[in-house]
Amino acid sequence: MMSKVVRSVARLATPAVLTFGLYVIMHGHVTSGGGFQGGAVFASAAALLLVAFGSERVKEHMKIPALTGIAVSGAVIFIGLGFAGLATTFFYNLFVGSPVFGHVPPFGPAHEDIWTAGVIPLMNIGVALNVVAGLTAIMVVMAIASENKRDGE
Amino acid sequence: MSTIITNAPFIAVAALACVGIYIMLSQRNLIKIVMGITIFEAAVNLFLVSLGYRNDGIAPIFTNATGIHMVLPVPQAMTLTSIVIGVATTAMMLTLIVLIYRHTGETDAKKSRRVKG
Amino acid sequence: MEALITHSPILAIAVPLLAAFLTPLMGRLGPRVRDTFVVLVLAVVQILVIIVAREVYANGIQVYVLGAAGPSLAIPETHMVPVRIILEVDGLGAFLGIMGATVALAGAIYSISCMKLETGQDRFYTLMLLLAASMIGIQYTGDLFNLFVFLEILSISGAALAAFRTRFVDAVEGGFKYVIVSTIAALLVLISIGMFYGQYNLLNIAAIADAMQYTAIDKIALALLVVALLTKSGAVPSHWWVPDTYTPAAGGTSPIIYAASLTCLGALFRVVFSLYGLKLSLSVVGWVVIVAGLLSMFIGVTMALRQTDVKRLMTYHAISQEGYMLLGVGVGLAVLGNPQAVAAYGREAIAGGIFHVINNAFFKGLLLLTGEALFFQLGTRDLNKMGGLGRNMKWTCAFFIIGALAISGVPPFNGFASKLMIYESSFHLNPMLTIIALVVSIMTLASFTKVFQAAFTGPEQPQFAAVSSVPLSMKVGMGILAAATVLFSLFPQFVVDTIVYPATDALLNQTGYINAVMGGA
Amino acid sequence: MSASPVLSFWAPLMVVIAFLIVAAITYTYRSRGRSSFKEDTEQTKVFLSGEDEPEAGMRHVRAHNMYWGFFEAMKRYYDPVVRAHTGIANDYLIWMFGLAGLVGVLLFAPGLF
Amino acid sequence: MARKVAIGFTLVIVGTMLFATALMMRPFGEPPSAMDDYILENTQETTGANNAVSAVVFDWRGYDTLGEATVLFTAVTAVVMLLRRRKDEAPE
Repeated sequence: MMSKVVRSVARLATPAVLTFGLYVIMHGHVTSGGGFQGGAVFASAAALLLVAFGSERVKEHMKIPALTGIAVSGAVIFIGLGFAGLATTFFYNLFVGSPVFGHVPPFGPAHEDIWTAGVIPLMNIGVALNVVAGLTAIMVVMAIASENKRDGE
Repeated sequence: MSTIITNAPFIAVAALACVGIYIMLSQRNLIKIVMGITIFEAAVNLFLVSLGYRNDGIAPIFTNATGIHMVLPVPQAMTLTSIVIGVATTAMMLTLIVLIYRHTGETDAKKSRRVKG
Repeated sequence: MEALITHSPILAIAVPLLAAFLTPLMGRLGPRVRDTFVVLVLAVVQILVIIVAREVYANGIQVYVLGAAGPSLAIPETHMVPVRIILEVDGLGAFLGIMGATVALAGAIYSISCMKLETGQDRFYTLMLLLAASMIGIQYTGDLFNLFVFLEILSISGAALAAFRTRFVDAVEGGFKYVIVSTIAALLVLISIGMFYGQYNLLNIAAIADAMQYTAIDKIALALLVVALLTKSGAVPSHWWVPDTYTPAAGGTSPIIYAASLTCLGALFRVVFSLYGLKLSLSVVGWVVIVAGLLSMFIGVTMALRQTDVKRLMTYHAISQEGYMLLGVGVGLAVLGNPQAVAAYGREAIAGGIFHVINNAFFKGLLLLTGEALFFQLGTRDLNKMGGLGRNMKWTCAFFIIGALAISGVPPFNGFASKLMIYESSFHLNPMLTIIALVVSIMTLASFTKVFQAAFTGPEQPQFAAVSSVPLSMKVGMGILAAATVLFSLFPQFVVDTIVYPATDALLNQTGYINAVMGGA
Repeated sequence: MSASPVLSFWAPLMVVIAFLIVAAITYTYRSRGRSSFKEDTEQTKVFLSGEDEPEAGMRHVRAHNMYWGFFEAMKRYYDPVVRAHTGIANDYLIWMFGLAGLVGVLLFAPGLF
Repeated sequence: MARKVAIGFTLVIVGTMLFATALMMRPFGEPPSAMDDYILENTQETTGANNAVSAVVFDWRGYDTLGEATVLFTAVTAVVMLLRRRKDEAPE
């Protein structure tokens, strides 16, 4: 548990960090970014909370089984989209030209259009879930582990 | 001489790799070994991403792009993969160091050793 | 059915991956559901691997292009290089896929009873499935960067499985050494991938092999690749992590981790034969591999003789047997440039080495499982404390005898068949090689006599009077590997003709490997 | 596919059959042994010059006693090899990079000299 | 002492190899680009994505990314498994 200043800043900063992370995830196929980068930004909010409030309080809200469930669902979404293309080949981009994210821009510089890229935005979401939950789980588990050691001595 | 100037990024990569190798060969502290590995990994990532640079190229994103002379996208994707893998292995190594420390109370490679021969 | 055969290479990798993601959820339904699920998935993988192998042996190299409009569109129409990731299964890949799937199935069945009392089993089985998937992934891939990615999955899951029983300090230490060594090995592979990419702008193995100039940078990349993969496969002089890691590996995982290191040996063969092929400085690389093989054989077996930890002794034999494979393939590699020598003995040497890989995965895996069974029942691996266990652990004793006779090359077991091929062919290159190999074989028998004498014979020890036979699933797990060993022993001719020589010819036929992707250009 | 030259004469089934025949002969020979032999009597006791038989735990040749002479004779080989197995993580990496350097030098050696 | 000599030799040889590679590589900024030009030209038509890097990550080489996500998943599973609370440990 850090001082009150740190806690207040963390309270203020967390929503901004989460919003930015969400933006990076959702615009991964249009501007620079993507599921991994956005997921890392998202998970950094968890790191901020861990530092500011200590693992005692954070681990009550971030339970490992729940995080595992989120990571599993993200990975399953990702590999499921791979399996969905199996009618042609594994990982075939089957949504190009379809109503869902199906716009196909012509070659050359383009305007910002979020309804493009087929399965890529969906895969971004799956990967982001995997990364967010995974990195948060690693941080929480390691925080708990180091805290136990301190008690033991 | 001109190669040294034109290939300066690659030379930097080699120097960084040598630093990483030296640290992991000479330091006995387990955490420092992991640091050496991380530096070596950083050198490899730098190497990969510098392979894709084209003179005066822009980022390979067509949205609001100013031209179509772009740097190569595949090295960037490979570097992304390699960074995430680096995070995973580092987490794994640090976890095992935590466990070694719990058992032996040591983070020295020689003093925490329990099996040999 | 047609679609199943077409997609079987990717399904053999993707199905265990999906199952691994689902295993933590299955664990919430209860241990019984989860165990059944894992064994069923591995059985499905076994079937898929056999489908792939049948197709490869019937119709030649299978190519599967991921994400393309059709599974065989290796090269885009307007372009002369492959862009997407390509799975390329040749004889060797199919062969080692069968090996990995069989050992993983046996290890998983064995673990059901062996791990019953441990915590964290959900994640244990997840990692086991990931390890199995990564083994098959490494063998089937035709893309260098993809090989690196799967090598990392293999390293992390292998290290975690080795360190699973965190209450023992040697387990944690073994896991740490494994993850350090394999991370560095993977980074060396990644550097050489960068070197290829910087020169040819390619990542596909067949395409790089086609464009290969064997420049100075290619030589450096070769050195890094050979060392990284030799280390991962546990050959002297960077074998140090092998005993530390395999010895504490929990339950049925030690044979799987061993099969994983044999998979890395397969990747080494892929790099040397399919990527470089005849452009290599053959005599140098051939003799490097031969010398590494001889050192592995000799140092491995002499270090094994003096061990008193039963599993550690067996892991040193893993190094020693690795030497036989390297010797066989090295002899073939050294004469690869000379077609007469290849026809006279080189092909047979490589076939002997490859046959020894699969034989060894089975009988060495069996021995590691019997060592684990002793540990499971007695709570110790120290041979000095054992004695008279043949009375109480009859099944384990029988399986141990099968494995020990097979590994020592006693006729009529399969170890003899593959060693005979290696002796016969290495004799043509240099008789000294054969003599050393024979001496090592004798010392192997001597050290297993030591284990047999110390653990199973002698009067019954009072402290182990209550020891009973192992549970059923452990017997089944060992039985699968023992049955495979006995089958391979009784019909070596059939095995060699159906799966070993196709794998050898796939290695020797670099042009075929390239043309399968590049379309005979 | 040409036939494999070595294994064409290697028939494990023959070895198994030969083993079974020898086992049958041995068994019949054994069953013709002395029928007056009785288990669990004085006859089965080991005669150790009149000494008492040691305890079960002491009667067994332990693993560390085996091949003692071999290790003594090979001491000059074993000492450095065992000492090289230090078990320290750094040393593993030194060997690995050293091997990389060695293989690299060997690959360039034909051109260097 | 022998250790320091070994480290020195190793560093010199491996360092020479790395620096030699750095000097022998193609000049920085002029890479060969057969594969990447194809990707840049066809990304928008084939995958519909304007971000070529995202297209490479999720479409052209999507299978690698599956492996990458799997590596992360493996590491998470491994870390949580290794730092689990053991049965014999006293509860808090």
